[in-house]
Amino acid sequence: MTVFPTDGVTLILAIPAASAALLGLLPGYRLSARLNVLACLLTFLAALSLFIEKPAPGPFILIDDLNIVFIVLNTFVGFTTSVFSASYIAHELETGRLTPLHLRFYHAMYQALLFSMNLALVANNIGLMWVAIEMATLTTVLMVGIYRTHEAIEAAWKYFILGSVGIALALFGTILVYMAARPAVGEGLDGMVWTVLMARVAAFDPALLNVAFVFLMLGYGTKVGLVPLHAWLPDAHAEGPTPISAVLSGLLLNVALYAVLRFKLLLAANPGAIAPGPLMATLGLVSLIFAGFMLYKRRDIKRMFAYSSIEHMGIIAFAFGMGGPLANFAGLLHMTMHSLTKSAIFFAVGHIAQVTGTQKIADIRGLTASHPELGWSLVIGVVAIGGMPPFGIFMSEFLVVSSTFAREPLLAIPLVGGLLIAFGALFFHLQRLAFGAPSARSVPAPTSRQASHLPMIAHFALVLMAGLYLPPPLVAWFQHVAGLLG
Amino acid sequence: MAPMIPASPAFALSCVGALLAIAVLAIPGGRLRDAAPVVYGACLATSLVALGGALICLLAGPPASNVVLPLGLPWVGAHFRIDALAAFFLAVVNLGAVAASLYGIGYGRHESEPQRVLPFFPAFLAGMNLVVLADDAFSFLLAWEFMSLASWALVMAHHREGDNARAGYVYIVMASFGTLALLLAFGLLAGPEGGYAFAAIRAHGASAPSAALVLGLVLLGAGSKAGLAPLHVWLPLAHPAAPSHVSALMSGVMTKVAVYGFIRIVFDLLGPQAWWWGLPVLAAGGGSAVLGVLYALMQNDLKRVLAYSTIENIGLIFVGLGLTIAFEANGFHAAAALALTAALFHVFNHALFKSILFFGAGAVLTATGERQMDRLGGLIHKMPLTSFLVLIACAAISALPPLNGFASEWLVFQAILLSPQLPQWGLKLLIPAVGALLALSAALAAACFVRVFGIVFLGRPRSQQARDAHEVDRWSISAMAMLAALCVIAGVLPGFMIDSIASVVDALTGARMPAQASLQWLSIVPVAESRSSYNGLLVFAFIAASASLAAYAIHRLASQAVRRAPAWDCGFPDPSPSTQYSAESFSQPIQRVFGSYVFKASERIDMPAPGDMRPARIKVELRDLAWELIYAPIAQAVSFTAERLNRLQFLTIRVYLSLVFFALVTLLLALAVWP
Amino acid sequence: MIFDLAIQNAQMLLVLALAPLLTGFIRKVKARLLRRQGPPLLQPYRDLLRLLRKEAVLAENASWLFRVIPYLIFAATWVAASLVPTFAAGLMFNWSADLIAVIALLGSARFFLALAGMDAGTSFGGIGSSREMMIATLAEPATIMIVFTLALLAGSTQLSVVAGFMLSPAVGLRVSLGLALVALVMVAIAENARIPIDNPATHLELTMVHEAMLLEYSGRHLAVIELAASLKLLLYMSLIACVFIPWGQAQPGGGASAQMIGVAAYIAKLAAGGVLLALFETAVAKMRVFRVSDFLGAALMLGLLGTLLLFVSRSL
Amino acid sequence: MGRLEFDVAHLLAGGLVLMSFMLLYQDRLFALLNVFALQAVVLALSVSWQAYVQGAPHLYVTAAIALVFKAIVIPVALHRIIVRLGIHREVENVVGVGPTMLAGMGLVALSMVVMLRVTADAYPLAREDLAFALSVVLLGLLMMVTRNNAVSQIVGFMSLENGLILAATGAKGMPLVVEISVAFSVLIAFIVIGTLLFRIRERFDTVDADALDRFRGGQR
Repeated sequence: MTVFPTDGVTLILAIPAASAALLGLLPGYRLSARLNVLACLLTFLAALSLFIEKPAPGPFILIDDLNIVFIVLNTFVGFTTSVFSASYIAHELETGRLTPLHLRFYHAMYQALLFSMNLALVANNIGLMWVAIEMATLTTVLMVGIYRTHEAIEAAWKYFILGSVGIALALFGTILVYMAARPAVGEGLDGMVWTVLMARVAAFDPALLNVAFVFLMLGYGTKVGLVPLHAWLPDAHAEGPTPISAVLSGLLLNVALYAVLRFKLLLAANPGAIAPGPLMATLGLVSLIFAGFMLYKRRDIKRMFAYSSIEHMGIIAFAFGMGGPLANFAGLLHMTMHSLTKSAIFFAVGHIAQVTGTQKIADIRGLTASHPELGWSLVIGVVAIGGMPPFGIFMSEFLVVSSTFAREPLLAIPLVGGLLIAFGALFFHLQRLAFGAPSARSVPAPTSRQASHLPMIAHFALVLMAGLYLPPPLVAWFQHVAGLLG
Repeated sequence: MAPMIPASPAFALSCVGALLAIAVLAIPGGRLRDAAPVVYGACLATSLVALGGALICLLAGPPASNVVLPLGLPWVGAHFRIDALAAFFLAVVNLGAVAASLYGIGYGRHESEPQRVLPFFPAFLAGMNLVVLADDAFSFLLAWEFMSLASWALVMAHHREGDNARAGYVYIVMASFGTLALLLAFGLLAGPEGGYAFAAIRAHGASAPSAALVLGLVLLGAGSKAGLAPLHVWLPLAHPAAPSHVSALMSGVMTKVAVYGFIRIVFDLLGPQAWWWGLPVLAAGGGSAVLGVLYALMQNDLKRVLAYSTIENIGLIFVGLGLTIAFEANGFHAAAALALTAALFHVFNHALFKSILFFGAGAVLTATGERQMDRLGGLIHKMPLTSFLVLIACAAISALPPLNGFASEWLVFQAILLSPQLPQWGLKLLIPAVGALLALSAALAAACFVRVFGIVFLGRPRSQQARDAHEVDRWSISAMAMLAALCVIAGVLPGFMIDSIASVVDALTGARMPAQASLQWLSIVPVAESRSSYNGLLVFAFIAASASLAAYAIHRLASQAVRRAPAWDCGFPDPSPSTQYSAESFSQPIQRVFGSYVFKASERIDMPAPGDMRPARIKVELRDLAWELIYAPIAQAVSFTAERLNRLQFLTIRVYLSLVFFALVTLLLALAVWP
Repeated sequence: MIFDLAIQNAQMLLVLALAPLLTGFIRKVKARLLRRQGPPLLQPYRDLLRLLRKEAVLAENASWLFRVIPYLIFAATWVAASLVPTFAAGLMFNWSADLIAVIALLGSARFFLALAGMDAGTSFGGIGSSREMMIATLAEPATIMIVFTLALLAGSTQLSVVAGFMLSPAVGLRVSLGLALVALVMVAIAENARIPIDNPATHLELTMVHEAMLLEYSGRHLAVIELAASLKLLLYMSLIACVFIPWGQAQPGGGASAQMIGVAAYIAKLAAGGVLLALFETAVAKMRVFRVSDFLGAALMLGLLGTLLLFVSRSL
Repeated sequence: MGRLEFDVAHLLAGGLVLMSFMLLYQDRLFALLNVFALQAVVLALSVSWQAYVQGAPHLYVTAAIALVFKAIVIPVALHRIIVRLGIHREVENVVGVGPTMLAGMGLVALSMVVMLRVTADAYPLAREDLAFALSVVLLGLLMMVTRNNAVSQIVGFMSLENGLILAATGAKGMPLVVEISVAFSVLIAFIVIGTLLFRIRERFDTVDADALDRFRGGQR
């Protein structure tokens, strides 16, 4: 057993780490933007190679069926977002919102963020995972505040403080897991290694595990953005650069959710521990309904979609909380679809904010008339995120709702209510944004606009395909993982 | 995969595929100059082919094969099947599609932003076809929601006009509500293991309480799409907002797809019915029939009148379905067959005449740019063909013999007359009341369409636009003429229609009405000749003969001199067209009679004192009780909650931290008290 | 077969011939009740002939529909009238339409008459059409309810069968039937624009309903419409007679003598009905238009009550 | 483990909880900082004791960090910030001291109850330690929630973190403890620097972003 398996895993960690250092040193944003894209592409390819050759688990690194889905999704969205970010950031530079120095910092941080997320995903050690997630939080804090406007700083500060508390709680949970494991596993490194923990969890002290899960659920749940721990999320999405919003919504939330899922697995395998499902389902339901209501009064378009992310994280948490093969499958599918869709929406929203020069919903009108491509992209995005066919989220919501109703009819009613409330809110805003007479304000579109639509189109195409046809290998994979999740 | 004979699901699916391909091609092509005729022409051809296939299925018996595509839910696959029921509804859908496409070839030229219509029109057609074809819950709901989505896009096509955005919003939310209700219903039907294929659901069956729950959910889901009161609020907003040929499809066909959904789930998937299921269906149907037409009478917007009238007709159809449930649950299969035949016949009929009426409204809109009835008038002189065809549709929808509307309504009444044999008291009391409601709604419908035709086409023009009107193009006329001819044929020879529906009815109720085609003189006999019979052909012949005989005799034997003179008007002629009765004044007596109950109508009259030169004014306020009692409170509650919760967006970090803190303490407390 | 056809044709011609006479008879009786001399019995025929010979004056705005409608109204009413058994039951074409269809045929006539009222684009025509349709919205359901009552009793909506059932001893004395009779009379009064709903003799603009729709008609058109109106009155009387006092009707298969008896009985019934109507009309005053809804609402309620009673009593 | 080791560890952990209560009791910022420094010293003692007992020399690093960084550097830095930014020198309570103390008692009781369910057989010190650590964590959070000024909230957070370190060192043989304590020190340093940079005088929410620009020399 080597300490670090070679090949794919090393690459998906080394490439971002190295390029973070390199990009931090390089001046000139064009080159660094391209390098950024290239590095992300290479990382994505490396992640794909994991399908072919799966390294054996080591004390720090683990690639199993659960996290490989996350890793590939993570690197893919990281890559497409970097393509989007290249044109987005160029425009920000033109309008003078960012300086070249900021950009150098931005690109380095972008890679650092990818690195820490990948690390969190591949970590076979709960301590290492905690460290990686803390790192990811810190890098995103820095990026959220990059515009240095009053609101941006405030958002970053809020994120930082709430995140720190969340991290502290998660650490306490981690320590408790170790404490619970020690009598069964013994002292030292083994007490924090997933594979070992999973193998022997049945002998752990259930009471300690319960307390640990409460802390982990709340600690990592803060990162997932579950209500009532969500407060940082809307502001951080709204005030940071849009590529970061896309990454936050599409990836970081997933990574935190991944951590929660891991610990859920642990608890599920211990016969004496409480079932973690009801807690997750409750938090998910509360998040869904709360976010649904919050969507109505939003004035900022990015903040609105941030609340939509909370809503969907709620659905996913609910699905995993319900458990069972159908709901778990739906949860995985929903998570994947939400990542793709939400990041695509943020791509569209980023350009919309650039061409209209505002993020205020009240100032954006009639996009399908003034900017047909962006307007219809937004329509497609909202239609997809609202759970309408033929997009993938429809399938996952179909499975979640129908399987819940067959098992727990009383839970399905608030679920459906929440879905409807959120749907109503999204379309309430969409209709004003996309239809009607266009607002007068409009600035010229960014120069390199054409290229930047590609990531969005790619995401929508994937989501559309998933809504109609899921490739059998993917299905088998999801089903296997759903079975693992219990 | 089944061979590609025209009567197989694979054939129908390839038609759907062709429609989708047209939709995709229309996205880039929609901006081209002559795109509209090409797109509508392609839709017309495809729908014709699909219609042919559906008719073969219906008349020659449905194919046994079904198609499973590796799409949709991976472990279920996308199942498609055509049985008799599906074949009938496919025929209705594609007949409407043929007419709308034909109409669109002409009407589409006047579209200001064709790129907002052309891609969605074929997609909408494809969605409706798919709903009917689907044989598993996922495909069904996917197609259902896709249909809603495409029609929403069409409703939003004229997004800059007044209230259309609101219409689209209410529509999409209600559509989503309906889909979620159906989703829950399917969740119950499929069970926790997720047997989503219809075959599995049939085999699985549902327990009594959950079956009742499913019925309720289906009434909500399919009922909201069909426009049953009080779930109808979106319909009169959304249907008029779309371009007219789309309105025709939405009103004439999409509501029927909803009826199909109801029949499919309740009669096919749900297993044996309980007698009391008939009660809510009958009540909803009867209520919708009367409310719909009363609202229609109060409207001034031509297309909105038609949309409300759709609610009435849907009510009639649901009464038929409710009767079917009541009979079927009690084992009166023949009576059930009669009621179901009546309902399905009306499905077909309403698709015909409502399409003509919306086409006519579209023609009027093209010719004058006006939808407000009070700005129209006298169009019969400028648009003779249109007005003649619309007159036929008006007569048909008013259930006048010998047209088709009467034939189906007559069958419903015959079914009602069979109901005293039902043993349950609830039904005994409800059904006559529903019969009275239906009779009331039929009479009100006649009033409504006298009003429509009289105000819009007769009298003197009330505006310059109406004065400058002109006849519309040949395509539009031919679409209306085709449907009008069908109205007459179906009314004169109802026996053929009943016979072709018989296989559908047989499959669902296990009985059929007596075969009608072999009867003497082509009359129709629901149960037995001594009970009742009706012969559309003879009535038609009698009327035609006696009218022409009288006309001939008088013109031959008496005078045929004609002189034109100013209207006499009892000695008070007034040249101003505004002295004519307006749409509102026409309906005022009826509003006085029914309005205070149904609309909480209030009239405020401002009558100046003698000598005062101010004009007298009357202001009538009507309130939509469904909106006020159900929707407005919900909207207010949501808004109120959102407003209250929104304060949580503007708290200090400390308060957010305390949220975390309380969550932690609560969970720890829960752990501490956990047994 | 030929005999049946002859009977059918005889009935059609008979109703056509008798209709103006009935109108004239009622006028005469009314005049006598008011101590007036009154017009001669045959005056309606003379009016019709005079109108037929005159030229027709059309309003400038009148459309083709305006000229077609009189014949449509006449045809629909005539067909309806010929479907109601008058002196003989079981007519040849009776089965081609039942009672519901007869009602609907009259509905057609009204539909087109109301359209005609609106065609010229005058204010009074609109008033007439609007009020007529309002009255119809209440009268028609009431009629349907009466039909339900009869059909439930007789197990058929075919008039011949209903009449046959009424002759049979199975009827007995039933509350429902009484209610139906009262309702049917009320409806008939309303439908035929008689006092207290409408006054066929007035042209006072604010009170008229039926006449308002005819204001623009003249010459042969007016004649045809007047004839149709007379036919309608005759039809309702025949209907009441056929359903509630079917005695004396010739039964199918009855010979020529039975037919003669039937005709005599029929004319006697019509005369009695005419006298009763005239008596009623002279005894009451016309009501305001908006009271009509109460009047007809009562008819509707009676009809519904009759049906409900039957539905309920069926199982007892 | 002998009786003495257990008693000393117990005493020191209890001392930490006591210090947390004292933190809650303070109404002057400077006094608060002094008490916090005292808590850090107790923590350092506790950690060293654990290092000694467990025979884990690397824990002395953690103890040293606690002593140098938390007992000296941070209090001094915060002291200076208070002076430099002219911060109001009283602790602003949202909830009065009395109720806070009562709530604190409740929290300690809660942590005892929660931890009592843990099976006692394995390692009694761990269980007691955990109960105390949980108390310190909850009390720190309580302080963050009930105190209004930024400095006292920072102090609350740091005392929360002291609880974490206590738990981590109490968990015998736990890897990465030193790294975690370093990481947390970095985090706290960030917070303190942030407070200075954004001129957060009174509340966490009153960010003064212009100050940041002035600090960076106004470049834009």
